[in-house]
Amino acid sequence: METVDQIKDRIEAALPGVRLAIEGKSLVVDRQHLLDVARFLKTDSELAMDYVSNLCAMDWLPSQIKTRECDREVVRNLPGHLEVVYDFYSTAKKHGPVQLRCRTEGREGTPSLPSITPLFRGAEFQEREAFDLYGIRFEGHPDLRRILMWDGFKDFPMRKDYRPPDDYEWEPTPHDEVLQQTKKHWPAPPPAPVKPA
Amino acid sequence: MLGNGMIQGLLVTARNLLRSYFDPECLTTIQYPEERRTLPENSRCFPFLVYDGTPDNLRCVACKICEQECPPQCIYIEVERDAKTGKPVRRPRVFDIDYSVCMQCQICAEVCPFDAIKMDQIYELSGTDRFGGMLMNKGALLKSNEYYHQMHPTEANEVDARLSQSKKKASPPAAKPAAAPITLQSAPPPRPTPSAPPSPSVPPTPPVPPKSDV
Amino acid sequence: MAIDEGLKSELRKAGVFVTTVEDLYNWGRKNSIWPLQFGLACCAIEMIAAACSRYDMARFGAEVFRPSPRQADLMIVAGTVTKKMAPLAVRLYNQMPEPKYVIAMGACAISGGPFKEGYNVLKGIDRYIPVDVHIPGCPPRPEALLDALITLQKRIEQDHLTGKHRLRAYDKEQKAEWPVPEYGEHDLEPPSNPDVWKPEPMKRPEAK
Amino acid sequence: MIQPLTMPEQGYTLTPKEDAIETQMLEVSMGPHHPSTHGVFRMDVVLDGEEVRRLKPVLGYLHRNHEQLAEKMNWLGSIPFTDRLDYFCSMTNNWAYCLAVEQLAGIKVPERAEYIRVIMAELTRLQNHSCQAGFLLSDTGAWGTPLLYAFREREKILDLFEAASGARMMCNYMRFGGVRADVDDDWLAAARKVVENYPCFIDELEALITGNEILLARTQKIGILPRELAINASITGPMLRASGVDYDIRKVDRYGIYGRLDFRVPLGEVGDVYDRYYVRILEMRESVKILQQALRDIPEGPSDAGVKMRNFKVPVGDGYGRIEGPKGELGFYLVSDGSTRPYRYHVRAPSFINLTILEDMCVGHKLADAMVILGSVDIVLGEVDR
Repeated sequence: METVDQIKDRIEAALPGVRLAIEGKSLVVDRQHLLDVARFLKTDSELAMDYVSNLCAMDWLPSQIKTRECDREVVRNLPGHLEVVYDFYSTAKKHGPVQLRCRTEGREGTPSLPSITPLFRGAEFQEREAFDLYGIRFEGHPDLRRILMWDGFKDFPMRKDYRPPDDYEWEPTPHDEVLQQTKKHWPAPPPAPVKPA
Repeated sequence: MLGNGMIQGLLVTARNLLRSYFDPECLTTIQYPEERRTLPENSRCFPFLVYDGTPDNLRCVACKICEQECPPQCIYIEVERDAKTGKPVRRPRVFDIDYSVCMQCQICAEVCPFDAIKMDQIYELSGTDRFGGMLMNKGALLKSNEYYHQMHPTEANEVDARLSQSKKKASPPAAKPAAAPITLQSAPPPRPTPSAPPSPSVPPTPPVPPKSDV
Repeated sequence: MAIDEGLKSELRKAGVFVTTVEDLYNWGRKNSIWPLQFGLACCAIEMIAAACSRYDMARFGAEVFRPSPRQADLMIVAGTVTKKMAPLAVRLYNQMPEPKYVIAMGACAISGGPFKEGYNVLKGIDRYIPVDVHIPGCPPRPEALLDALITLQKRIEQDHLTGKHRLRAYDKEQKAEWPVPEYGEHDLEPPSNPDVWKPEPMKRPEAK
Repeated sequence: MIQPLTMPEQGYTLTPKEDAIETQMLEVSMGPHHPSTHGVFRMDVVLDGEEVRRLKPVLGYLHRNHEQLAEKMNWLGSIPFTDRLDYFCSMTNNWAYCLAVEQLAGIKVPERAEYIRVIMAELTRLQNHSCQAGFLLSDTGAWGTPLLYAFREREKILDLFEAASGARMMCNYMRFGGVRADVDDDWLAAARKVVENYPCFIDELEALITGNEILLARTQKIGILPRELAINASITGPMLRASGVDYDIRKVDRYGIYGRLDFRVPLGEVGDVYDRYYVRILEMRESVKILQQALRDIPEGPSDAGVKMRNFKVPVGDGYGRIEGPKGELGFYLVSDGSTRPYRYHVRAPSFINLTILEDMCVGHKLADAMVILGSVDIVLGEVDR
């Protein structure tokens, strides 16, 4: 199979206006061109990436990167964002993977990304899972609902700043965070929960 | 012919039925409470603490490695402090394992550098007490090295050899003799039936009051 | 009403069997416990293994796994009860006819087990329904399930039809329905049923 | 004339059939407590008479936040949790995770460990496929016999697992760079005996069910999955191969020592339930072949690479490792920030993604067939919901 650089060059030649960046082994594509690039990977006779194996969402909190430039320490603030990683393989040519990354703008609310489900049915449930757990809205998804949690659930539990509800009344062997949570219930017995009307 | 396949299938079941009268291999059922399968030596259930000789002489030094590594975080350790000086002593004051959370993964036994925590083979632990009965304290967890030898003879002999070697290195004259592996090597005792030792329906004994002269 | 145990065994030696209605009733119930076919997770596979040929739960009269809660006496909560599943588990329990029993099989059913620190795992089914027998283990061996079944049979032997400690089924003052929790915005509402879930305050030996 | 009924909150529209008889659509919620949904799976089925018109899987009743727990835990601590993903196949789950970590950390696995891993993985495949045949048959109505036979054989394999790893189901056996405990010669002899006898059991199972006319009527031409759709919907494992796609990761990636072993990849022609069942039977025969080779050639040597498990750290980076599990492609996507715990830990679960096209396969069939089709997908809810 071609190297990442060759694939990048060919995509940029075939799709004018598309700019890709290489990070490690993966190609970073912007939101507007994700579908075009995915379609190219699928239809290109050389690559024939007909099978999206893995779709994984990630949460990056705002962070700082310290680098040294010209003997000065430069601190850059990276805004927080959500990221989706796609692993494409080819069942026809039996090669792969080509890894694509696509990032949302910010991580407040439910930021959006284009859905690749119209091209690859295999992404349907995986995108629903990413929506459910990370709150990424996939534009163009035929049936974007929560898949693992119930419909009335409000949080996005896999995000790094999620805090689970406090039900640590009986924790005989607590540690760290759980210990702090549990201590709130000790030694007094837990308050009686309010019954719904 | 229609029905041929079904007749074939019925022949298979008939053969199995008939064979069960002649072939003991076809009698797969274990008559459980009366008859028990001997567990393989490696088999594991729940962790316990090993002591050499007397229960005061336990191997655990309260280093808390197992507590950190335990994946479901079901171990809780507090270090013993000297009554006079208040300095930490190398033994646990509290050692609790919540059996209602333990996932029997053996990682605590694997990471313990002192061979102090090992896996038991008792599985008949069902009880009606949710809060007290499933929380094992130090007294309930302590079991002798001989018991460990009965359960995992090969592994226990390796452990004893390793421990006596490291003790020799540390302090050759003062080293205490290891628990008693030598006699067991010559004639291994019969495998224990995994029902005898204390069950949690009996209220766990209070932790042994540690001596301050360690 | 009760017969002296010594007299009973003397009579038995003489070839006379004496029993009470209560004993006969309990004897019948304990030897035909029909479990609900209610598998949740990993432990359910061990439950199936216990029902299959090597361990053969039929020897205890408990092989008739009923798919319908209306025909079941025993609910073996075999596996992790998630918050999404908990209301349904309570509803199934409510649908079972009295007298009914619950075995919490495995660490997850007792306390949430290894998964308890998660956002979607209920920390023990006993937050909503009363549990009779707990089996620790992850998963418990099939023998451990049989052992729990024997424990439950012993427990059933002790049941009373009359008196202060009579069965729930014969006690009109006891309620028959357990409140079913509802899906909330962040958690189940209510997070536990205080009639059933009564955790004791933790006590540790004090340092000298 | 009946108007189509739109149900926006459920996300579909009910359009009744243009028929002479006015029929009414019936929406049935099957599960999560249903004897043939293989766990706590639920499907909302819209029925026209007995015919399935829509089918929406509802998942999450066993969502145990495995991924979040693994991100709070150190690298070693996740291995026992992977056991509980697909609780039939703990060995292959261990392997997939260890493989992903080894790729990321650049650990070389010694020869003997690779052989042991292959032996364990193929034994897992044997017991998974035989149990799957049993469950499929109990879905078609043959409660008992095939399942009892399958579980009888499974116990023999579980005895092997218990002797090697200490536990029947949740083995927690593989480690980064090898396996936790070496197997001895007695164990290998016992494994050889089980493997020798296994073809007899497969023959027995086939005699019991493969030719059975009722089974043929219930499975042939039912739930056909076309080749193109199977690829497009990322179906993997025996299901994909039953649709005639020659894609087996053991052959494609040649991970472990699979490149050296001689085995064939069975393929289906039609892609119906029967093909899926029969591909699994043939795969068991190939697994026996692999096992015979591995048990014959297993070399002496160390069984692990001596990686220190405590405070194990992985260099910064990310990687995707995958193996051919009994249910399909099991992959782990891991992101490391150089610390003792993964920053992101994602499981690509085969049963979860194989469920995507359940509706496509079931629409137009009878409700009873839908259960059989679900059985042929071979899902395990621990892996679907994670």
